[in-house]
Amino acid sequence: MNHDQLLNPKSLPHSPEKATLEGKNKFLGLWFFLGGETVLFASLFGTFIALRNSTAGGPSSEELFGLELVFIMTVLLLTSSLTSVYAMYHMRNHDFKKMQLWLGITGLLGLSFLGLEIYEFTHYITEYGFTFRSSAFGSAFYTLVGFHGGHVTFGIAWLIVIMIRNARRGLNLYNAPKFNTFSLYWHYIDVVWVFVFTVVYLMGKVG
Amino acid sequence: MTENTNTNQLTDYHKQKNKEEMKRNVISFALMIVSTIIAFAIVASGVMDRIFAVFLLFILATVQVAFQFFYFMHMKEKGHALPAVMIIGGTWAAFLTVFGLVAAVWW
Amino acid sequence: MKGWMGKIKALALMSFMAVLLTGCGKENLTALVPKGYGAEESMKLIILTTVIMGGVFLVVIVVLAYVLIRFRRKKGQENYIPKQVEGSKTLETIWTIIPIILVIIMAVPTTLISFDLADASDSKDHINIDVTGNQYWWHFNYQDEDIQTSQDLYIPVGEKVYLNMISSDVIHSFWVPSISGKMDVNPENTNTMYIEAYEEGVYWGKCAELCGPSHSLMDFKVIVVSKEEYEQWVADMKNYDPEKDEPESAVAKEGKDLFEENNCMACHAIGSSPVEVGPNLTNFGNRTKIAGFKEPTKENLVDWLKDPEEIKPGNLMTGKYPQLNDDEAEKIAEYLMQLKVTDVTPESVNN
Amino acid sequence: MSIAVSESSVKAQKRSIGAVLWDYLTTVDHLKIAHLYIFGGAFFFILGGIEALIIRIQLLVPENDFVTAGFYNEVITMHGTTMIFLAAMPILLGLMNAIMPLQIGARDVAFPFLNALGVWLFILGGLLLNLSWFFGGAPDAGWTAYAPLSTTSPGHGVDYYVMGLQLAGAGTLMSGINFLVTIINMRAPGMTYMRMPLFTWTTFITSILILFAFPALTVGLFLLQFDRMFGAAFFDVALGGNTIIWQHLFWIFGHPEVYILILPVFGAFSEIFSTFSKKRIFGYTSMIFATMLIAFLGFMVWAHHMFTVGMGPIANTIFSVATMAIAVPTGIKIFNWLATMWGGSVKLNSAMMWAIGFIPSFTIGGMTGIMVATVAADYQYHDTYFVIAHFHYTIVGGTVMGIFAGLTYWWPKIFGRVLNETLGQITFWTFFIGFHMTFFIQHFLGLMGMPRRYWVFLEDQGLDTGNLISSIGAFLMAVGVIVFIINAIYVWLKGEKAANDPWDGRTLEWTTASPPEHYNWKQTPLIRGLDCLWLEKTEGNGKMIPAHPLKDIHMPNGSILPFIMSVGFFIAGLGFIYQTDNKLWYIALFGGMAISLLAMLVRSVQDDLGHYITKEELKGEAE
Ligand code: HEA
Ligand code: HEA
Ligand code: HEC
Ligand code: CUA
Ligand SMILES: [Cu+2]
Repeated sequence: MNHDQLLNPKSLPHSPEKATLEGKNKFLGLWFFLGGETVLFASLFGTFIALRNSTAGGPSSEELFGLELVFIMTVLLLTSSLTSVYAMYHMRNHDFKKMQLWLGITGLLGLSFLGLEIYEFTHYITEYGFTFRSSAFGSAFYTLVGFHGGHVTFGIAWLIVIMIRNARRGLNLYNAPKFNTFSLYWHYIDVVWVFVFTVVYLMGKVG
Repeated sequence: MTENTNTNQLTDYHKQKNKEEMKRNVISFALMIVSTIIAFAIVASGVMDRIFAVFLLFILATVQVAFQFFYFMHMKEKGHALPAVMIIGGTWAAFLTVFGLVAAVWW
Repeated sequence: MKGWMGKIKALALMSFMAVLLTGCGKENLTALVPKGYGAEESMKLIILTTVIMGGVFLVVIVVLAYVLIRFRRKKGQENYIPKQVEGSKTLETIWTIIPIILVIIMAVPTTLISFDLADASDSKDHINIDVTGNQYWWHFNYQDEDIQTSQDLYIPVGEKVYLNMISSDVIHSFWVPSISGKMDVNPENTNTMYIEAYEEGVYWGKCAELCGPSHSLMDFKVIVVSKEEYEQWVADMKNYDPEKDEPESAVAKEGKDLFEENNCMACHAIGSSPVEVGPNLTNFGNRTKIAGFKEPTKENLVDWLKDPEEIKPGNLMTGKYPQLNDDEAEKIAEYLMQLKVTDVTPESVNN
Repeated sequence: MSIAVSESSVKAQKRSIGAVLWDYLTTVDHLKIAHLYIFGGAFFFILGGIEALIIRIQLLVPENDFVTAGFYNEVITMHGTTMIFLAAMPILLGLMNAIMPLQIGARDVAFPFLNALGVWLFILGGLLLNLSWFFGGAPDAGWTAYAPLSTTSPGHGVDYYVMGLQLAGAGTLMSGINFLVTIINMRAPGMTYMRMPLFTWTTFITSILILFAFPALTVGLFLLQFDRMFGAAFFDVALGGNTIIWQHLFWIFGHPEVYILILPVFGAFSEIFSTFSKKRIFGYTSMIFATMLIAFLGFMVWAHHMFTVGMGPIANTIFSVATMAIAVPTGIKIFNWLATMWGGSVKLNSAMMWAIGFIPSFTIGGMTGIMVATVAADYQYHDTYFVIAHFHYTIVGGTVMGIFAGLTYWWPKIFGRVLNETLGQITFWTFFIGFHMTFFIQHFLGLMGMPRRYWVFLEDQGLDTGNLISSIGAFLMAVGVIVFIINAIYVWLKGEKAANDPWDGRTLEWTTASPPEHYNWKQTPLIRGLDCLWLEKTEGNGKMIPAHPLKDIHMPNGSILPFIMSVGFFIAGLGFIYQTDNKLWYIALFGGMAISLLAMLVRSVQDDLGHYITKEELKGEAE
């Protein structure tokens, strides 16, 4: 195969994301990366659980958290996971326009999630004076949730880059793996969030 | 770029398959939302006692995550043996980590 | 556990030949000559594992030597092609099973001894001492007796003594090799261990966790005295009233005044006052060492008072008090050296 | 500006230094990256060795004042950190980079760009860490950096530790993923898993360890960084923090790390024993199984470093017994090696001498490992010179000897020269004797009451003779190292070009040129069995059969971006360190980040499709 074939949107196989060696490598590499991320987040979760009652006299999780906001955030992020599945569905059908559309929706959902998270943090800081430095619990909370938020931010930036970059090029064998890896990464962020809302917010409310 | 390129073009057969898969994905999404609602409901209503609630929350989380991995991230499909090993390995290491930080601390 | 001990003792002797050649180290410091319960229990495991390791090593080295002699490529064999053996189920099973057995042999006593050493269920019935690790000195608070001391820990021989240990700053580790293994002294939780000394004597203690520049100088002593002497010591320490105690010599009197003027009291207590920013100096005249490791001579003490940094880098006394001149330092030293509350001293050990 | 630099396949002509430098700065070729790893690692090994000599000079006599107490702590911290993260691991990564693709018949690794990024992150991370010497003091809380000593340590030493390791660690993590994907996806036709050479296998398993162990360190370092630089309270007991969390995170990483150090050299020894005994490895399958078991168990034993922390008897004994279990798979390996030599035709050249010296040395180290694993006895051993002796026996007697063995064995493949045999023997004997002199006596020092990390030991405690002997031994080791360096320079200047297969080898790397072209093979070989070259030697015509006719070879383009990205992170690291002093340093922080992100952006926006080496060019390079 030569370069032209690689960049030609017309000659796509049915699973363009895994048709080339590079695509397969990217796919596998990303999964390995996620394996490592699992340990990374586990370390953060472990730290958080160990410190979640170390409030040093400051506000505790029961006092701080409101479930409504977290529920909305959860739904937003879960939905964005589904929309990125839609995007991949259209990629497999070689429908570039629809793929971009769904990716765009995914990005918007991600952004609104992020917006709510920022709102939530400022709320805690201004209303409760609960900061990163207040207590070990504060440090652990902002670090864990912030790491997740950082992953979301990075994901959105990544998404924007590949969407713009490929807007005129269309789908081809060279960039299909990039979309695919993004979508896997995005699902993974959702997976982490499931544990965040369970461990941090719901367990925090239960006590 | 690679020696063994798969030059199959997209066929109706594939389109049909993609569609069915999408349908399954929507169903799993619905189930995920349901389990999220249950989880929040358990906590918001406060009807359950602590230990049991936490236990249930973790089951719900695990189920949800399984949907993500197996459907959204296609882990159920073949060619995913190694990703599965990675995630299981990672989860095992993760479990040990959390366990170490939480349960094996001495107090 | 006595059974297996007896059988392997003979073998153990052999494996300790090497040690004997260089000596076992300084008596009252070395872990190789246990003088207390914890050290003895650890020693049992050390001997057991050393013997097993000796055996394993012998096997490995004999096989290796045989192979090197027998199968070494000699002149004229350059083109010899050996048989390409894939492996051997039997052999591989053998060298899987034997180590498993050896591991089990080691695991059982390890478990028993570990649980035994961690068993603190009878702590109520014994002496309890609160130990605080500080950069770079040790403080001892005798819970029930209302006695405070620093650097020198007095305990009665043959009795279990519980130590409840916490740190006021970074992590330290409490280790008296001849008497017992070590335990970390953490800032956030109290660790409890017990020690029991078999023989009277003065034992070296060391800090075993890196805690800053003077980590290697954070020594202390455990002074094991007879039960009667211990009771005597407790009584003397308890009855001591710093208010009533006036130094005899005039120089020491001046020293006492200087001690007060220079605000030494802000950090150092004399008597059972709870001040513990610096070592409690109640029975300073009986100390085995100054600042944990210097011979208790007057010159050394003067040196310390004039420039502690020179002696213990990074210590927390440096710069916290007015600079003393020779004369002042001499006087304070005179005063401190005569602070003797009791006749039970390190020297009285074994009398 | 041209960012993509195509690697020309023109035969090595005399090139200007600038051109060579540019070549290395932009290279994505696995062999050149291996060179960078090996030279970088060697540089840091000498640095760490000099630090070791300072330690030993200070401990030559009691109450010595060769260095001050504060400086001593900096020296031991940097010695440990440098040796482990910047010397041993990079050299191992270098060997893996050079040899693993050659052993599986790949043209390069899966992600050449990431590979380059990894090596530059290591080099710049290492430099960052060592900059601390010049700017206000090196880290001084031990290589384990236990909180709260590390969080309260004044100055910027520990900050350098955090940022330096963060960079180097990220690089290592990338390499791990890279090797995994390479081995899974890029094996030559016929190279099934059960035909892979053991060095490749251990590379594979080591990479898994890296993948799962390093993130814990990453998190630990972040927490430390947040506490020190941004006022977080993870380890601040007054605000509810808990210092033991650091210990757990560090050792969840730290214990797998020691197997990251040893498993690759286990692989190298397997190749060496087999080659120089002219026999196939005994128990190939059980070797793989044992390696996996070591890796698996390696994740479940970290708390054996924390027996004296006060975890309680239940946790202590569980971790103790789990640790001892590792004796079993390791024993399998030791005896399999012995059995490999048994009945063979054992050639005692310098590469093999290292391997033979390794067996008793590492066995002692492993056995003292089991001794420190018996928890109630560890109350005595812990934090004494007994532990120092234990791990230098495993690390120097295992990893370092393995590195010398591997370097001697693969030197022809990596650098195109065979090392001088006489000098090699001198290195071995001086180093071997010096090593045992230095460290054997330390077992007794520890039990005689000498804790580790002691700036001075006091007079009249019976520790004088032992320390003196130990220090003399260290200098003997230094002689060995210097002779090795002389050897390397000597053969570089004087040596003849090495043959493709100087050792009568058995595995695939010996079928290509020494050193290979950057595309490794003109035609990918077809693998017909384990020890594939040996197979062809005994059952074929002594050459590999090509898997396909001669055709164009696709290779990745070189790029300066990995270097730029690493420099960006380096600058950002300085910004992190100094923003606590002066807010102006935020410029460096964000500026550095911007450089890296921009480079990343350029990378992802660019179409970088690589280049082809055409059939005609390949034919032109007649053998
Ligand atoms: C290459 C590095 C390396 C390797 C391979 C090992 C291997 C092992 N290590 Fe070691 N270790 C370190 C590097 C290494 N270690 C370092 C750096 C530290 C200190 C860190 C610090 O605090 O700064 C340390 C500290 C350390 C401790 C903590 C001590 C303390 O601080 O108190 C312990 C405790 O269990 C331990 C145990 C072991 C064990 C059981 C093995 C086993 O893997 C060994 C297995 C091998 C054998 C047993 C030999 C061969 C087997 C046979 C011949 C079969 C028959 C044998 C028997 C049945 C016994 N190590
Ligand atoms: C890969 C790991 C590794 C390696 C290879 C070594 C190698 C050596 N180590 Fe070290 N060591 C550690 C890892 C390692 N160490 C760690 C992790 C610690 C714990 C740190 C801590 O407590 O935090 C430690 C601690 C440690 C201590 C204890 C310090 C203390 O607790 O107070 C000692 C003391 O003897 C020591 C000695 C040595 C010696 C003599 C060597 C020798 O083998 C070194 C041999 C090499 C040389 C001697 C270099 C020779 C080269 C030259 C002289 C260059 C000249 C030439 C030119 C300029 C061209 N090491
Ligand atoms: C800031 C508090 C502080 C002040 C003020 C202070 N010291 Fe100290 N002192 C310490 C500390 C802390 C140590 C322990 C040092 C070490 O061993 O690391 C110490 C140790 C000593 C020792 C050795 C104790 C021993 O047990 O061996 C003596 C004697 C001493 N101080 C006397 C004095 C005198 C006299 C003064 C006043 C002139 C004084 N100190 C003022 C804190 C203080
Ligand atoms: Cu206290 Cu070391
Ligand atoms: Cu370990």
